[in-house]
Amino acid sequence: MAYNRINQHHPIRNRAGITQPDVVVVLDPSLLAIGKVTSGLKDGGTVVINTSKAIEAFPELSERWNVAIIDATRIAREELGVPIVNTTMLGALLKATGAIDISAMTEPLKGRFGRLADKNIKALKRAFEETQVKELKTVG
Amino acid sequence: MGKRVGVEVSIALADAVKLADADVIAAYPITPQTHIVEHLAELVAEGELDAEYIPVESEHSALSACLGSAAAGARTFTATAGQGLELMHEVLYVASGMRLPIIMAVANRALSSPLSVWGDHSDAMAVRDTGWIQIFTENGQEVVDQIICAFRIAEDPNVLLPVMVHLDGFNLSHVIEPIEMPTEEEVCDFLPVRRNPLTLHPSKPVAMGDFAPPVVYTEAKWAQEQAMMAVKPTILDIWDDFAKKFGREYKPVECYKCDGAKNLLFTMGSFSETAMTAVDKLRDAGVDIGLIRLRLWRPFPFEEFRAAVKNAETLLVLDRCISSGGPGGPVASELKAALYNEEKKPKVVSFVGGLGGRDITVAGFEKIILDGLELAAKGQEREYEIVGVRE
Amino acid sequence: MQNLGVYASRLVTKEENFVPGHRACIGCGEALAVRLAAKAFGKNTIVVNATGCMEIVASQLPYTSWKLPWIHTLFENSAAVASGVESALKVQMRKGKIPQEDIKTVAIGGDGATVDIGLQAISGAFERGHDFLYICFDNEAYMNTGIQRSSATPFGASTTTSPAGRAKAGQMSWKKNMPEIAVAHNIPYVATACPSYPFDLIEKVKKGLATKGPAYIHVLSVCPTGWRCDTEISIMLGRLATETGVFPLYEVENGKYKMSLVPEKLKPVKDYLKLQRRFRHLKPDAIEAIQSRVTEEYEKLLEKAV
Amino acid sequence: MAKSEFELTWQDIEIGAAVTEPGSAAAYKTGDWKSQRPTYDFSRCLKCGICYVFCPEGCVRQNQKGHFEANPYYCKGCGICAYECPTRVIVMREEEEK
Repeated sequence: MAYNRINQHHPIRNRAGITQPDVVVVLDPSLLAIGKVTSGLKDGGTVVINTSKAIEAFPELSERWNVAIIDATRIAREELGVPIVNTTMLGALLKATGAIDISAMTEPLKGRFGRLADKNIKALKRAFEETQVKELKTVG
Repeated sequence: MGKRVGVEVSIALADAVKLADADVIAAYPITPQTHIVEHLAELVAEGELDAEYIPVESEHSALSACLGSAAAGARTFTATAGQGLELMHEVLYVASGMRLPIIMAVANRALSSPLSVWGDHSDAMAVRDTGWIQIFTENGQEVVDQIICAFRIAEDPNVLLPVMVHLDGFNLSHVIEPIEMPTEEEVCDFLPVRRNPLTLHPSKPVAMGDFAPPVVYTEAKWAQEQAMMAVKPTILDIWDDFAKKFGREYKPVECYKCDGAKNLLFTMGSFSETAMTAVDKLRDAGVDIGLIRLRLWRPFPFEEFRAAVKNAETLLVLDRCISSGGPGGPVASELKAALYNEEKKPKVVSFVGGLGGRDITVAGFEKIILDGLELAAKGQEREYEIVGVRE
Repeated sequence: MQNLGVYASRLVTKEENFVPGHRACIGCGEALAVRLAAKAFGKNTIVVNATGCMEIVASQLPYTSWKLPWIHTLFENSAAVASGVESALKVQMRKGKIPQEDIKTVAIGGDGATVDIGLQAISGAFERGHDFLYICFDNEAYMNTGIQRSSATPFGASTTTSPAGRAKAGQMSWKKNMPEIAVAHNIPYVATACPSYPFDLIEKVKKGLATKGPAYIHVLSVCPTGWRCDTEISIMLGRLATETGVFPLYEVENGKYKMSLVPEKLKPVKDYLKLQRRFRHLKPDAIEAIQSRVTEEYEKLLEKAV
Repeated sequence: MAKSEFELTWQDIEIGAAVTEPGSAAAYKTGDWKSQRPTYDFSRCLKCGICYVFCPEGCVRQNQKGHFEANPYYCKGCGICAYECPTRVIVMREEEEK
């Protein structure tokens, strides 16, 4: 489990683990069957899932939260040659939340991956495009 | 001025060691220090840092190799955590006694048994009397800045003592956060080349590490202690110069919303930032509370600490370490000792929490503060309160 | 070898790097061994000394017996400290921080510092391939603290922690074979030496210094105090250790064994034992057991040296 | 060494308690440890220097005539030189009471 906090207005000072997230990103689809991945997820929050299933397969989730799905494993295999989904899921997260402009990712990915950057940037962009989002119907 | 980039604190720390142009790094891998030394090994392997990386067979040998390296005049770095720091224990006293300016990063970790790789301050507190200058950090930027300052402090001709920079394991070491890395030119300008009054070299043979019979041991230790007691002005000067060059200020004791506060919470390390959030919330709710944090743990900044608490009525102290069978938290007992002879002093309430990587959330800090104020009013029944234990 | 040639003094440098005024016991074979080794070191050597007899006798504040750059830190870490010294010299020369010159690093320690508490640090330094020489001055027990047994104490020797009593005849384990442990690290140079053969010792030290990479020399150092023998026979007893096969002199260069001295016929071990009161309690069967072990080990060594 | 360990103040201690005078222990007299002292009959001396080589103290020096002699300031009286001397030049005698 890893935590991430984003804030463009104030320095982030809270270093405690996150118990009530706005967004949950599920990299490993088998976790859905094992634990309650949405535990503590705020009402109206978003859950982003790596899955080969259709978005309709998660009716219980979409009743309470925004749901985004992406077959990140397939994209990672096709673009990177390995089933490592971190960059791909990042693309899905950006699509689902709009937290950061996707164009801002190019430089950091170059810095992180060097000669492998182009492949990762492609995986990120594909994931961004292929992510399906089912937004929570606001009541009324 | 360098760019502000998102980077793991351990990686940034290693990059700071590279900026300082360390000559010798001797280290043994231990969680949660590993990313620091892995990245240093990588920098050396890639030729980006011209240094000798000595992959020793234990922490005891890591610091021993540092003794030899520093004695032979090289700029020397090591990093460790928890059990590793304990295995170095006897070597720590030698480094300070021989006045060898070694820099060590400690990714603070709990001590076995039971085994725990996660963070607390048991390792740091066990080595508090080893004669090292010790600095605590609260975020990644401070880690980078203090590593660079540490080289300059240690090697200053008026100091010549080893320096430990503490960063909380995982809570700090493994967090990716925005950090502004100084440039090579800036660090070069700030950190002069190490000059050594005495080193091991045939051009001027010296004997280092004589034994001292009772008639001279006290003189030798007092000479060392005089050096330690005299370092604070140098540290303040170096931090001032750092602020001038890099725009970030550091003080031995740092205050957050303390002005006019009658009640103060005291923390060290990365928990301080979470505690600030709790202080913000309670202040908004009308609770009289401020936060003070200790950056310079050794030498202990008595004047600054006493000045910071002189108008306070209550001082709530959070320790991340148990002093077994003793007064609960080692920091709290030191603070009490520092205040004992003061005419006007706050009531001290001691808490121990955050052991072995146990989180304390913002709500957890709010509870500590509110419980602490209540205990201060009615009196603490035991030596200290344990935070968040299941009963 | 056995009879020193006449004019022996001309064969060694008069330069003393380990000066008189040290506080070693009367007749100390180890002080002699260090004195001779220090002659071989020359001026361009840094000495790292483990805690022990030779450290204590030569370094009481504010004095030093050493004319060379010298450092003592702890008991078990001299090989690690030497790793740091060697690395610091190398990197500082490479970076132009100190002048480029040939400076040797030597670590020295007693048998306790070498075969017991410091073994791990030595193994690590050998494995990493530092360019240094480690010399063990082996007086076969913790003499500095009052004759307690180490794993280099020979079978049957009575020490204060392996005392000879009604139930036990002194040390009940066989001396750890440290030179073989060094050889097992595949380091380029390993040798045994004894100050009773001073030119051999000096030559081996010089060879060890000249070796690129780790070198190890194990020096038997007679200790009249701990071995309970007369002080004047200190040198003779070292010779006897070799002549009986108890302590054979040999070198292992890049894995190749070479005997430094092969007596025509080994003298009986009891000739060596009877001069030392640490063995005086031994019954004939124990002496016989020691003799057969010595013969067996010596033959194994001769086979390797072929 | 200007001051002995009994006179040193903490200000006299070098950085890290280092000793900056190489070989300063030569000031320390070990000669009064001895209960026997070497005596010489140089008529038999070959000037071979074996006694010089084997002296654990390193206190044997060649005199103006080329004979080797122990310096009584350091000699602890172990008797090694007498035992090893090939021509029995040296005889150990009890140190006389002063």
